[in-house]
Amino acid sequence: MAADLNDRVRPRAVPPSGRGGSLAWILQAVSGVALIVLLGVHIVAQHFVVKGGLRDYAQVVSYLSNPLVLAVESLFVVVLIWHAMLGIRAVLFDFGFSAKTEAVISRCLVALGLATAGYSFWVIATIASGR
Amino acid sequence: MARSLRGWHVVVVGGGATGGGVAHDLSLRGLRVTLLERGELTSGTTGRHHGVLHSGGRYAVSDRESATECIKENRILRRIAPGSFECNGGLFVALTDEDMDHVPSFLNACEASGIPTTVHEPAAALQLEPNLNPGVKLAVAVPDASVDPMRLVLRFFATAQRNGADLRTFTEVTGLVHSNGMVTGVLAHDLVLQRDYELSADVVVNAAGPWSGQVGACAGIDVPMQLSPGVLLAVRGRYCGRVLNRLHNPSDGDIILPQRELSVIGTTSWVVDDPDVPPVPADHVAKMYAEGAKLVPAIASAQRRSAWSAVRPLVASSTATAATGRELSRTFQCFDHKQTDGVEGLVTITGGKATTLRAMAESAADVVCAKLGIDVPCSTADTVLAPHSAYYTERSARYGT
Amino acid sequence: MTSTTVHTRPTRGRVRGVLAYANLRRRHLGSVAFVTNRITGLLLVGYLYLHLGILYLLTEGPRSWTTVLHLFKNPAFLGLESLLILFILIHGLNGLRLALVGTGVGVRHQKAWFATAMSVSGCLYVVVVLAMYGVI
Amino acid sequence: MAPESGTAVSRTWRLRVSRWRPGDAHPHFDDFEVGVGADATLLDALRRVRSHHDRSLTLRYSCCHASCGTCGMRANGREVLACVTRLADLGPGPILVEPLGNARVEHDLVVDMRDLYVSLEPAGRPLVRQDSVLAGQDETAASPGFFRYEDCIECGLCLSACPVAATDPLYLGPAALAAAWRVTQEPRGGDPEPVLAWVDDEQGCWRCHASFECSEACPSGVDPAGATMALRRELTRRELGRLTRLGRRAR
Repeated sequence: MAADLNDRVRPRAVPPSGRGGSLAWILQAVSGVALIVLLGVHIVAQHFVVKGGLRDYAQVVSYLSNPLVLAVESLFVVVLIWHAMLGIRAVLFDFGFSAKTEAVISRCLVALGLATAGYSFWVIATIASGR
Repeated sequence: MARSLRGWHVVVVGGGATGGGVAHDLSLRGLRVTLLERGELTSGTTGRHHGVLHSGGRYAVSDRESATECIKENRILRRIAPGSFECNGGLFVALTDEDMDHVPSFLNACEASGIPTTVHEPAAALQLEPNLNPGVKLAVAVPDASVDPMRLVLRFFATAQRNGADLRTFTEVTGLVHSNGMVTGVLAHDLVLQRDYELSADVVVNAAGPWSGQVGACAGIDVPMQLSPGVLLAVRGRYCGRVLNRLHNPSDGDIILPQRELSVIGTTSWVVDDPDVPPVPADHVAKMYAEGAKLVPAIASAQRRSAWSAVRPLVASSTATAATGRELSRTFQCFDHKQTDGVEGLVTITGGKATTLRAMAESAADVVCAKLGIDVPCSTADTVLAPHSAYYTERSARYGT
Repeated sequence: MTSTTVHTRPTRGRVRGVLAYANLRRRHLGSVAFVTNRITGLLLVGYLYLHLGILYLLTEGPRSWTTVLHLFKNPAFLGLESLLILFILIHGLNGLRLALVGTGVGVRHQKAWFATAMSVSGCLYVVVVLAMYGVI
Repeated sequence: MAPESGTAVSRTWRLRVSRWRPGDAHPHFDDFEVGVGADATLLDALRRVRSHHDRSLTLRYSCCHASCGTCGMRANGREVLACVTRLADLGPGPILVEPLGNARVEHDLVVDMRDLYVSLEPAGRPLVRQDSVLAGQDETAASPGFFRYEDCIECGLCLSACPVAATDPLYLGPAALAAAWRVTQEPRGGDPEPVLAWVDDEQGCWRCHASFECSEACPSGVDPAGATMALRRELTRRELGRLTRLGRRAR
C-alpha cells in the first residue's frame, strides 16, 4: 500500500534506485574517516617531520621519489577530491534546485573532480621525475 | 420529489461534533451541504471535552436513557472509526464503604442498560492498574475508551467533504434571513476576505453548541440553553492504562483519562451565561488534583501540562433550572422550530455528549429530511469514515495558492 | 481526489532559505555544528585549490620555489597556516561525530559529541601552534 | 509541582502578531496590548485578542492541552504550541507571533497543513500503538500492555524548525521520517519494506543534516532526528549486509 502511494505522492526525477541515497552518504562518511588518517599522515609527513616545516626543492623531489609516499599521496588526492566534490554537491543541493539542474550540477562536479585529480597527478608526476 | 437530492441545500452552522455529524449524515444521504464555522473546526467545546468514549456506566443509575444511548453509540463508533481510539476499557473504582453501597444498583443499572461489566477484586484491580489507590475495595470493568476529540470529529468532516460538503472555516454567521416566520438563508461574514454575503438554504441547522442560543436569537427564537462549563486538568505522565472512574453518583473530578503521554482529570460543573471565554478557576484546578489523587495517589505530585475549561451546551428543561447543570439530562434534544416556535426552515440540535454525536446527527438529519419530504434512511451507522488526514489531503485550497 | 504532490511547500526563496538557517540566533547546538561544518568545509575546499595553485611553482623548478619559500617562513603566514589546521581539526572531528551519529550511533549524546569534538580541536590546535612557533 | 494556585492577577502583555490575507503583497505586524492572567498561555492571549480587540485575527486551536497539534506557531522565532506556552516564559518585551515556517500561509497565523499530511500518507498514518510503560512504574514491572496514541500530534513544528525543509521543497521532512521509523518498529500488520524503500532516497533520510532542530522543537518528545538516524542505521546495516553477501558470492 505504501509503495504505490510513493510515486503518486512525490513524482521523482530519478526513479527510486533503492540505494539512491545510502551509498552516496556512506561513501561520504567512509571517505571522511579515511581522510582523517590520510590528511593526518600528509600533514605530519610533509610539515612536521621536517625542521622548520617546509622542504626546499631538492628535499621535495627526494621525498616524492619514494614509491610508498607516492602511493599514499595519490590515494590521499583521490579521496580528498572525492570528499570535496560530494561536499560541494551536498551544499548546492540545499538550494532546492529542480531535479534537472541538480543532475547538471552532479555532472559538472564530476568533471571538476577529474580535472583537479588530473592536474594533481601531473604536479606529482613532474616533481617526482625531478625535471 | 420535484428536485434531485443535490437540489436541496442545507446550511449547517457550527463546526463542532454535532455540525460534523450532521454534515456527514446529510451529505451521505445526497443533499448539498454548506457548513459555516467562525474558527477552525472543533475549536469550540468539541476540541476541549474530556475525551472519554463513554460506555454509559457513569449515567446508568441516574440517567438510564443517556446510558443506553452511550453503549449503543460506543459500539457503532468503534465500528465506523476503527483505529481512532485507545481501546483499553474503563474501570469504575469503589474506594469507600459508601461507594460499595452503590455497587449493587450500579451493576443492575448497567445490566439494564446493556453495558457489559466485569467485577475485579482489589488484588486483580491493582494488577490491572498498578498506580491505583491501594485502598481500592472493588473495581468494575466497562467498555470505556479514550478518544482524540479533534481527530475523531475530523473523520466526520473528512467524509462529508469527500461526499461534496463545502466546509467553510473562519466564516461567521452574523444573521439569519427570515421573513413572515420562515428562515430562508444565513448572513455570513468571511473573516479572511472581510466580505459579507448571503447564503440561501432550504433548511438551516443550528449546531453551534454553546452559541446555539445566539444563533436562534437571530430569528427571534429563545433556545432554552443551560451553559455549564467544566474544568479539565492534563498532567504529564500516563498514570493508568484505561479510563478510571470513581464509582459513585457523578460529581467533580471523578474521571482520569489516559491520552498519549498525558493523564486528563475532569471535570467540574457550574453555570454561566456567556459561552465565549469560560474562566479556569484555580480552586477547580486544585480540586482536580485532590479528586484525581483519590483514584491515583501519584497524581497529587504530577506535573501540570495544562488546565482549561469547556462549556457544555445543555438543554434546559423548561421546568427545572438546575443549580450546577449536572442535574440536567445528558441526552440531546432536536428542536424543529416549526413545531416549537412556528418558524419554518430552522432546526436546532444541542445537548447530549460527544459519544452520541452520530445519534444526534441522525435525529437532526431525520427531522431535516422529513421537513423536505425526503425519504432516505440514515446509513452513517454502517459507513466507515475516511481517515482524519483526508480532511487536509483532499481539501482544495480555498483562497488559491 | 486531487493529485497530491509535495511541490506546494514554499521555501523562503533559495538564498534566503540557506541564509535562514545560517542565522543561529534562535537555534541549538546541532545547528551550530551543522553550520560550522559547512563553513569550515567550504574554506578547506578554497584552501585546496589555493594549495594546488602554489604547488604549480614546484613544477617550475627550484628557482621559483625557493623565492616563495621565504614568504612562507615569516610568522604572519604561520598564523594563517595554523588557522588552516584549526579548520581541519574542527571539520574532521565534527565530521567524525556526524559519521557516527549519522548512522545512529550515540545519537542521544550528539551534543556531548560536539562538545568533545570542539574541545579536542581546541587542545590540539594549541599544541600545533606551539609546535609551529618552535616553543615545543 | 503543586498546582499554581494564587489569584490570576491579570497583567498586560504586548503581542506583535503577523497578519497576512490573500492578496496582500507581504505580511505586516499588528501590536496588541492584552490583559490576561499572570500564568496565562499564548493561546489565552490570542483568543482574548480575537474576542476583545480584532475579530478578524485567524488562528487554529482545538484541545488546549498539547494533544491535537492544531495550534502550532512561532513565538519570538521559536516553534511552540500556543496552548501550553506560558506568556511568562516568552519574556517581557513585545512577543513576536508568526505562523509556522516552511508551509504556505493561508491567512494570519493559519498555515496549510496539506503538505505535512501528504508527506505522512506513505507511512500509513500510524495513530495508535502498543505500550506497557506507566508513569511511576519501572519498566521491568509487569504492568499489563495497553493501546496508546502515538506521541506525534502532527503539529508541524519539526517541519518549521528544519533547515533542510527551509531550502528544499522535495525533502520528506522530519515528521514523515519519524512516522516511517514508527511503522518500521511496529508494522501493525502493514509491510515496512516499501516504507523503508520510500525513505532510502536522496530526498529522504539521507538528506537530513543532523542539526537536531526538529527534536528540539517537538512538543511531544518524538525525537524525529533520532528516528531519522535510526532509519539510517537500519539502512546502513542492510546495505553492509548486502555488500558482504555480494562479497561472499563473488569469492
